[in-house]
Amino acid sequence: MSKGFFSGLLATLVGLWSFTAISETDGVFDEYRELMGDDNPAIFVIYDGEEIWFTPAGPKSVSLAQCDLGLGPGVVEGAYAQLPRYFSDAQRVQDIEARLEYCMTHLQGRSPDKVRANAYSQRGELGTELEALVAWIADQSSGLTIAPAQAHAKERSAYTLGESLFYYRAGPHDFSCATCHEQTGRRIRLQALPNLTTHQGAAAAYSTWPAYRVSQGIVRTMGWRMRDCMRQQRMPELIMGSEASVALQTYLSVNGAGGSMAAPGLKR
Amino acid sequence: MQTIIRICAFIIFSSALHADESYNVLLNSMVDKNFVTVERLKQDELQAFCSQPRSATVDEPRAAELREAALKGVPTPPGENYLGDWQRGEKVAINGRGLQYSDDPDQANGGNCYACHQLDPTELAYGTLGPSLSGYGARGQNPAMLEYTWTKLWNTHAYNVCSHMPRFGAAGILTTQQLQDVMAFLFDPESPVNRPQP
Amino acid sequence: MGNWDPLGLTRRGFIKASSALWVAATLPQKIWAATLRPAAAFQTTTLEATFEALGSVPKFSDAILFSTPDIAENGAVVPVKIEVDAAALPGVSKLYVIVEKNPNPVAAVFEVPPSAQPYAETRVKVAQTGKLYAVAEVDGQLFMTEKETKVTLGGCGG
Amino acid sequence: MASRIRIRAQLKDDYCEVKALMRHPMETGLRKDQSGVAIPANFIEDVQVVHNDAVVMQAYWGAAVSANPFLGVRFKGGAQGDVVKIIWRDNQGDSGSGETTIR
Repeated sequence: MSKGFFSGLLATLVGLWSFTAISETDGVFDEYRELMGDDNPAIFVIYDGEEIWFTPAGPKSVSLAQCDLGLGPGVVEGAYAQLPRYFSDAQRVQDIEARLEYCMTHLQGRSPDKVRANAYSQRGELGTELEALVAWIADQSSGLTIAPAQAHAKERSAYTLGESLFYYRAGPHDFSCATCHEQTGRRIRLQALPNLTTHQGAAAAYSTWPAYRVSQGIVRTMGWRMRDCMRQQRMPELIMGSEASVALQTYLSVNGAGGSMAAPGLKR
Repeated sequence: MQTIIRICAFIIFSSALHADESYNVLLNSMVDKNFVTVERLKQDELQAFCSQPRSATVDEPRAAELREAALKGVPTPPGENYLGDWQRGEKVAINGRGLQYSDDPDQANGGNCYACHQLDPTELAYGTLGPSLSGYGARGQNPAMLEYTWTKLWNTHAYNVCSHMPRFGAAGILTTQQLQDVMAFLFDPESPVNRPQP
Repeated sequence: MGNWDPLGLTRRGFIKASSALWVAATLPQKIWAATLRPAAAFQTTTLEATFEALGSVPKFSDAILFSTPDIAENGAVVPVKIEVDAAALPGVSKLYVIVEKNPNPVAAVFEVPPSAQPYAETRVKVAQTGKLYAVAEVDGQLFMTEKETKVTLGGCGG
Repeated sequence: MASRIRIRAQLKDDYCEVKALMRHPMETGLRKDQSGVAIPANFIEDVQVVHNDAVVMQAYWGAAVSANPFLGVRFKGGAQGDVVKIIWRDNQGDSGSGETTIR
């Protein structure tokens, strides 16, 4: 291509593609949401979750009732709002999924591979044990303040790592989380995109996961949301409870700290 | 002077370390799925350079190098023929499939233009991550405009080094033919992009 | 959006507070009325055939208020609400929800006994952008209101 | 399994408003699972809303009603404390029911 010839025009032309912000994004679906009302089928899943928590399972045939979610063995109320956090028994920072996997493998004696393989509903499935447990545990923090622990050095480094992963561009499309979630008032097609680098955006997003997805008819977890964002970024499959998944959730929960939990939410 | 060099070296070294750490964590946190492998986690120079917040200060000389390199890699379309078939281009613009592990690798990739841009003004479901391109053809259909737009689609970083738009040509997301068709969708007076606003 | 407690009971402990309102699915079975499911109407595949199965092409009536969103965020769940102005159109015995472009247009039929109001609300799947019809039956005569709902594509590739 | 229906009945000006959520996949029969096998049609066909042993709404549904279906109806003559019952039956012969009192 003959580079020099048009170079004088380039500066002007670059301006043509420059940005004119459009921010009428909210409101497009107001009517839809109003007609949808507040009825959230997640309630059925919450009940399942409570039942599963107290039901003996695994080779050791014990329930999860002694599982420590961070506030002491068996304390569920308020636990979700303080995750992810460092657990000294596991010697790492864990989100709810990593923690449940830990309890299922250590208390109940189950295989970690199987726990992970059956974590999220696949097409045609109507919910998994893990999804139900997370829905119930999150509901037990409803109305409470998002307050992830940041006292331990590993909790703070999980945040820093999460932040750098948030901006990590890779893959055929050069996408990162920031591609869609670093600006305020933007949308993709018609879906409003939260700015996850701000307190307001992160709190709004973090507080409403897990969520009942009306398009799928099931409750999805925040960990699943991380995996699905990676899929949409054209990345490989994110492992449930992995260091990257936990770090990204730490980044979001710390950015959203002070917000009020309202999960399970209701989403498209 | 030597101290300054050391500090610079340290900054460069530590940021490289930082990127390495992210890469290693991602490598340990992800698995291959269908046709998508962890190879994709490796960053090229441009991706590594652009993995920081918008607000971060840009190393301008390095940015200029990367822009130059991007521009050099942009080929002229066969026979300098920039414009294909706008109707096929419209389908490419609408189609959002391609390269996700849930997609069928045997199907042609889409451009997913509507995810970020307004094009046909009668289509309501358009995103706003990028500017509106409705009426793009009215900006003129001269050689400079054609070359500029072609370059933008092929490798946007030739102009805006850390733009969030994919490198549709350079990264092999769309074929040359698909890009020519998208060009026609943008420029053709008959294309709905250039229809008068309703 | 996140606050979805319909009874105003929750906060945490939704379960404790509301369990009294729950009943296990073990109640005495069925009080099925003498009516039959209009099976044929559920099997038609075009709008014309559907109206034929119902008996006639309904007349437009302003007495039927039909709420559906102009744009649906998701075709899998489109809220619909039918409310008939009983003063303007008395004696409604049936309500139909019809989705023009679905594989089988009839989505739901509501039989309205005299004790009920001519009112029904549900959520339906809408395969693609097109018209939705609310049909009311009065003494074998059909009346309708139509509304277009646009089903949009998702953001990240459909 | 925990209850598969959630009902609330509230007295308004001159009618009682009933809203219910049912737990049901409402499969159309057109979808395929992960391994490409068709998922059989499975949807609620009949729903009855019963007040004091009288049917106040009889609904017939097709597979186009959304998963975990929602039903809203209004009837006359209800009083606080009355029992409202909902019974459903699906195309595979499964059924469910639940009840609540009018508030």
